[in-house]
Amino acid sequence: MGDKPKLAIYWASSCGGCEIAILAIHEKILDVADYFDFIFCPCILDFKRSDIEALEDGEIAVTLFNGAIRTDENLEMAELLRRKSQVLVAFGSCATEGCAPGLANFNDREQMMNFIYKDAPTVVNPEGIIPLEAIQVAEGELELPGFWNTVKTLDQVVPVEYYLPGCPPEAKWIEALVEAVMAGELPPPGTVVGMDVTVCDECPREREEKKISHFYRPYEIIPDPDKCLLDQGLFCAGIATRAGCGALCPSVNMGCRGCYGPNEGVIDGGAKLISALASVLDANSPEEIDKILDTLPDPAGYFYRFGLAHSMLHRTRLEMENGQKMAAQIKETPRLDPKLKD
Amino acid sequence: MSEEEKIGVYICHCGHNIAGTVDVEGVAEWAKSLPNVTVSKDYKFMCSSLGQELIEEDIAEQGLSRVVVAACSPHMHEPTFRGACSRAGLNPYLFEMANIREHASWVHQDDGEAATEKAKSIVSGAVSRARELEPLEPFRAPIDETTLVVGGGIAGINTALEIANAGYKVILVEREPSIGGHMAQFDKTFPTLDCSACILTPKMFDVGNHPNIELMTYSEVEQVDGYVGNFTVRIRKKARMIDVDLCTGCGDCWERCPAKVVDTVYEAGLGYRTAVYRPFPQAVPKYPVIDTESCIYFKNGRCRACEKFCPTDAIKFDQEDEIIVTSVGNIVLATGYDLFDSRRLPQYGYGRLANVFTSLEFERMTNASGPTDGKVLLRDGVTEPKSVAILHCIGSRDKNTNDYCSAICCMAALKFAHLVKEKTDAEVYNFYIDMRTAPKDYETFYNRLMQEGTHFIRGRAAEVTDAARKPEEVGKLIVQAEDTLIGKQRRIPVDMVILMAGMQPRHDSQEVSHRFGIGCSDAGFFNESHPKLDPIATMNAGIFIAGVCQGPKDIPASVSQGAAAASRVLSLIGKGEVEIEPVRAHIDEDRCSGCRICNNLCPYNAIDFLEDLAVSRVNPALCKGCGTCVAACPSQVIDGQHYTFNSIMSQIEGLLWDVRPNGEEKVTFQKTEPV
Amino acid sequence: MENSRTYTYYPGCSLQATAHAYDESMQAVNKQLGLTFNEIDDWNCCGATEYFSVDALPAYSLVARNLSLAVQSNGSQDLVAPCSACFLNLRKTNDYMSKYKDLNSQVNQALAAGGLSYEAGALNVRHLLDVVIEDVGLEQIKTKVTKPLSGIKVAPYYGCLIVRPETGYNTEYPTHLDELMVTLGADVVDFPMKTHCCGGHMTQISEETAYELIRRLLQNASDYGADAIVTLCPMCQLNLDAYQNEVNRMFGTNFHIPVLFFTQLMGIAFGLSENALGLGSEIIPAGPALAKIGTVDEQKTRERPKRRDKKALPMPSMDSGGNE
Amino acid sequence: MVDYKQYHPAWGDRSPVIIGFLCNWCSYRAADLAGTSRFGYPATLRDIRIMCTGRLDPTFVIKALREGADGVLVMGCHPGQCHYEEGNFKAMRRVALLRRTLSQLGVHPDRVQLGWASAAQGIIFTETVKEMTEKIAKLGPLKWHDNNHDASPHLPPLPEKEATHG
Repeated sequence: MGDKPKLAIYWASSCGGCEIAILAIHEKILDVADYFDFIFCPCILDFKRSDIEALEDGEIAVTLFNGAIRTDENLEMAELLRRKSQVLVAFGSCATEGCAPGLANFNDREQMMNFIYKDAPTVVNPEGIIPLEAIQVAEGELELPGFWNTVKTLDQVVPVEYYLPGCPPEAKWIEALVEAVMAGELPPPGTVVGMDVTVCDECPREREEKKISHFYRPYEIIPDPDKCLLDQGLFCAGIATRAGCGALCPSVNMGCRGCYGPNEGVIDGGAKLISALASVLDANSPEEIDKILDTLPDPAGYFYRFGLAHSMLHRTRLEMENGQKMAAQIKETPRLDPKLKD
Repeated sequence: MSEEEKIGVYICHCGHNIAGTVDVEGVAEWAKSLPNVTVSKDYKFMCSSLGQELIEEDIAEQGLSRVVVAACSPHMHEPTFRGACSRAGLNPYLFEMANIREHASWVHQDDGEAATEKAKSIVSGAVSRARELEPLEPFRAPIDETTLVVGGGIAGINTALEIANAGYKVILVEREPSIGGHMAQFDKTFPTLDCSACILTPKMFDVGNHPNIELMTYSEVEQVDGYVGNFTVRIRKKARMIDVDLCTGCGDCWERCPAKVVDTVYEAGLGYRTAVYRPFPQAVPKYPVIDTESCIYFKNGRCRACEKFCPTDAIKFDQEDEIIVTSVGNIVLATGYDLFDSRRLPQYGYGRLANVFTSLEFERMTNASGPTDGKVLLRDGVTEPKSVAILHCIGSRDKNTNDYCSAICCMAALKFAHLVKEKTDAEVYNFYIDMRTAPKDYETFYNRLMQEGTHFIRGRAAEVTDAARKPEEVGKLIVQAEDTLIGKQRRIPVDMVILMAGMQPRHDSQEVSHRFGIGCSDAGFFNESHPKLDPIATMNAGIFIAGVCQGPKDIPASVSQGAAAASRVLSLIGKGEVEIEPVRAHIDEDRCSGCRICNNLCPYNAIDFLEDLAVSRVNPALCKGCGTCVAACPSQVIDGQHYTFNSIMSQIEGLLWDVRPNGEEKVTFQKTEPV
Repeated sequence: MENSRTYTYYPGCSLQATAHAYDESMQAVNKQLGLTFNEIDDWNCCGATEYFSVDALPAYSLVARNLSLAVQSNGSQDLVAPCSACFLNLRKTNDYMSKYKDLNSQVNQALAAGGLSYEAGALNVRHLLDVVIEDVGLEQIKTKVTKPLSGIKVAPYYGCLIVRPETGYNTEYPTHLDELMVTLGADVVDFPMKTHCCGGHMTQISEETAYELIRRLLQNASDYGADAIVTLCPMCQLNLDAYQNEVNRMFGTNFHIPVLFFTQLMGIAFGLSENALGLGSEIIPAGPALAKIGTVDEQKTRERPKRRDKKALPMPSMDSGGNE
Repeated sequence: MVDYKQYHPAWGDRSPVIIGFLCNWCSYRAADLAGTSRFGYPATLRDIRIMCTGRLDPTFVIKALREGADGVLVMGCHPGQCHYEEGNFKAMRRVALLRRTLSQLGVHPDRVQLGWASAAQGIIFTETVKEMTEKIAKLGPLKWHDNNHDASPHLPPLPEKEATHG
């Protein structure tokens, strides 16, 4: 047992879905167990952090790290596992691009704490208690890991060898990665495990020349099952999303949400969605354009649903703009006032 | 690879133009610190032969792989320095120009420090961009020797004759049944008072009989595809309802035709024509057309008088439009102008007050073959006016209509004043804002008119009214104007008013400019490539403009421009092939996912969707390099040559050299292979 | 009403005094057209025609106060004024405050003293005639006509104020009132002096000047055979009506041309009672002119359609786009 | 040098930085004409020549804002007069959607503006730059990198008074 390469799986700020996705490689898991010494996975194994600290640097062959980085603990674990691992894989959307936790970057810490612990309609908290990083109680001082204002991705805090996107990643790509490691045929560092085309490549729907005159919400129309959803006015991020999932969402009549992130070569997937979708609007005056864009509420939410933390702007602005807290202002007026003309 | 580039930076003083404001030595010294810069110099005049040699020497001796010249606008000297690079063996597309004159020294003359800082940013941006440039080769294509000339007015006629006389084929397309244009409507031309028909008719005849000219009248160009040297045009030949092979132009048909209508085109609304008609006796070609809208047979199925009387059975009521698709190498647009519609200024009474005429109506009136046989008469067709007012600038130099000067009206007004004097005893009053008589011999004509006793009143007329205030005004048209030379309001009662209506772009000039892929000014005149140095070419290579479609001008100017357009065409034909700028889009088909976002965006239909491969492809011959598809491609697999994603991203970084966050990692992408 | 429209309303002082007939007829017509006007609370003088020349800033501020109050009333963004002078002043102030930053800030400073402010361009200032023609529309108006005005010849008189600043109508020779009158069935005569000066307040300063201006207008209307002049401005109506006899005395003329508001003629065409339209309060009685409504113009029927004189040159067509 | 502190104290000694994207045929030539005519304007604009505003990739705008620009000005030919017929309409649509998106991220929409100037309108070009500079000056510096540095893990603890346990 001792001679086998060591494998670690860690979850930072994540939902646990990535661990389940690993099980979806079915019987291949047995080969993995044969080949690797499975030393760390807080979700299923009772190994402690001290066990990892006790290892030599670089003693772990591969660490599959899922989850975003948003607390001091996440960072410590990322740095620790980086030090101890030869290969660190950003596993799943949270670790590669921020994913749902990254949406917290539309707010700041204070707003989030207030909403989650005080203002959410489902919360009863008349004393207004919110968690603190340190508190003195009768038994002594209690500490919680520091909670960040901004969610980061794994590669924004430590160097990463490979990326395996998806929320969660598809089994075939997990297999491909594991097999590559087992076969000792590692791709060059920086590689994203997946395809470099977009979801459209895998999507069987029939596409036509694009022209959008209205965006529909999914509940507003019953889409033709054979035609491109975007052609029918349904938002679909497939045009700017890395293929690899087999066009899962479009095949069940839902527009792609973009969990695989932008494809190879694209720096900011949201910007590309803006460019592509705006280009094909069927409007030639500011008024007509506004009319169509009014049918697409929350554009930033659509375009940066998975990638906000890894996008170029990374988060909403924290600083004051004209003496007002911008984030708060945005919350009240989610859309640009259509009267503001160029 | 960009890490190994050797960049040479040259800062031009441009005499005092740049160096007077920007610290050019300082910028050159500072530029040495930029990454990859191996040479950085300043020089008095980079565009001089010595300046260019400096670059050539450094390329040879220092092995420069990129060159940046910080000087004037690339629209001025980019070709110059590309040439220098080329001579030294460096691909000309590895040259980048930094515009520190028009965009820095000249606009920040009051603040040398700010201008110098800005110049640094511009240079830094250019260096960063240069690092990412890639060598390109221009496309070469052979030139089709046939030329299309659109418009058979004097400009188009002259263009066609110049090219045809040089031995090359011309297709001349004219919308009306005859060539001749506005000039054919005039009687005399200023300032020489030459008979317009006498000088135009021979040229029209030459066009009609030239072995190298294929004349298509009553025809319009419907579609244009392709690029310089290789255009494909689709021409609609409207049905004349006349078999021109049989017709002899004898005139039996129009003499017998019972349908009379007001001729709003050739006679400018002042005379009549029949439903089957030849616009005027000297028309080329001589064949008539049937105007199906006013023809009694086409309206209610009876008549056919023309058919009965035609000696050669040339009338063909069932003739249909003909579509001709042909290829041409160059196109000259000489589509002319529309007259400003004077009814848009109701205060001058045109259409309300019988004896208010437009300038074109008056042209027809004074024409010996016109509706009054050349007599100057009031609308009743009998009375000779005793006094005539000529109002300048109707629909010109007026922000409510057209703010530009129509250039010819002052001279035409002088000509009219002379003709009125010549033909009647009337007093003539010219109401003008400024007299504009610049070209050769025009001022002499103005002086002559002053001696002839024409009254000149400096002031734009406010209104023309029949509301009399005094007994002597009763029954007259009263022109009210402020005489700005004496500072008084004046009311001049006259019998006849002539409105010098301005020149307007053709009503469909926007549409036509789109069809031919050229630009249009705010007003609707076609945009030239350069207002000073290239007023003949357009932004679309191989398409030239001549005559008033480019801007108001008189006959000699139109003739000159037509000849100039012909010489441009001939020099291209003589060269035999064209070089096309390699600024083009290219789709990486291996990575294209076929989402079809780009398909509809190309104004030139250069993007085809290949159904079998489910990918899109750019036809490089049709692509003009605008980059719209490049920016729109959601998966960034379309590359815009010379304006690549990396080159622009890099230029942004360079421009922001002083405000970029320190130590922040550069955002780049590496192409990596999937597992 | 099938198409009820609501507007913010600035009446101006005339409509409560000399032009009460305009007010009454407007109310009556509005009911027919489904127009609801909500008057601004506590409005003040518009500055009339002189104040702007006396002291510009207080004049603009005076008007801007009305604009500010109009915004506060929280109604329609369309502010309607039936009086041309009010319309011009309100519109000009709105327009200039948008165009000229300095004026905007100075006026707002002045307003701030009264705890008010106005965001330039927040309102769209419109004349009653524009609302009637653009919003209700000639087609809709046509359906309301029960008593066409055939037989009466009217000269449409716009005055100088209504077409400024640029309103989209032809400034020099507007025709929208002409079109309205044609819709009502009236015989509209060409009236070349339709935008010339009515004399304004000159009647109080120099009778000689004012009466000459009024005379020209009456002469021109009479030359064109008008039975009545129709107008849309209280000042124009007052000058032409109230001073007509003075003009006759001064120049020895004998004009008897009634001057009516367009709303009065609309009311008549809609079949409303003369009382409801304020008729009878005019100085030159409209009775004889109005009596022509419904009669047939004898001269017109007697005239056979003229054959075209063989020698005469054709007149330009007035259909749009006919010339080229 | 202009003192921009009068518009917003945060400028300190620096001036606003605006990245311009000018189309080759109209607005770049308008800028050239402004130069030839010596029409002065604030030295805040650093421009990039692209063939057509249709080449404007929103990535460039975001990149400029992220890398320290305080605003981005996109200028093309007037609508209907694009050298490539309709590239400027694409820019108009992209900028509209981009502004909406950026405003959700706390970037004031005035920081990204679209303008038109024909090759003959040097004066319109300079007026546009002046107006934009004034707007940006009033908004203050964007300094986007400060925003990202804020993601530093070592934050001060939340204020004690917010709540007490148990």
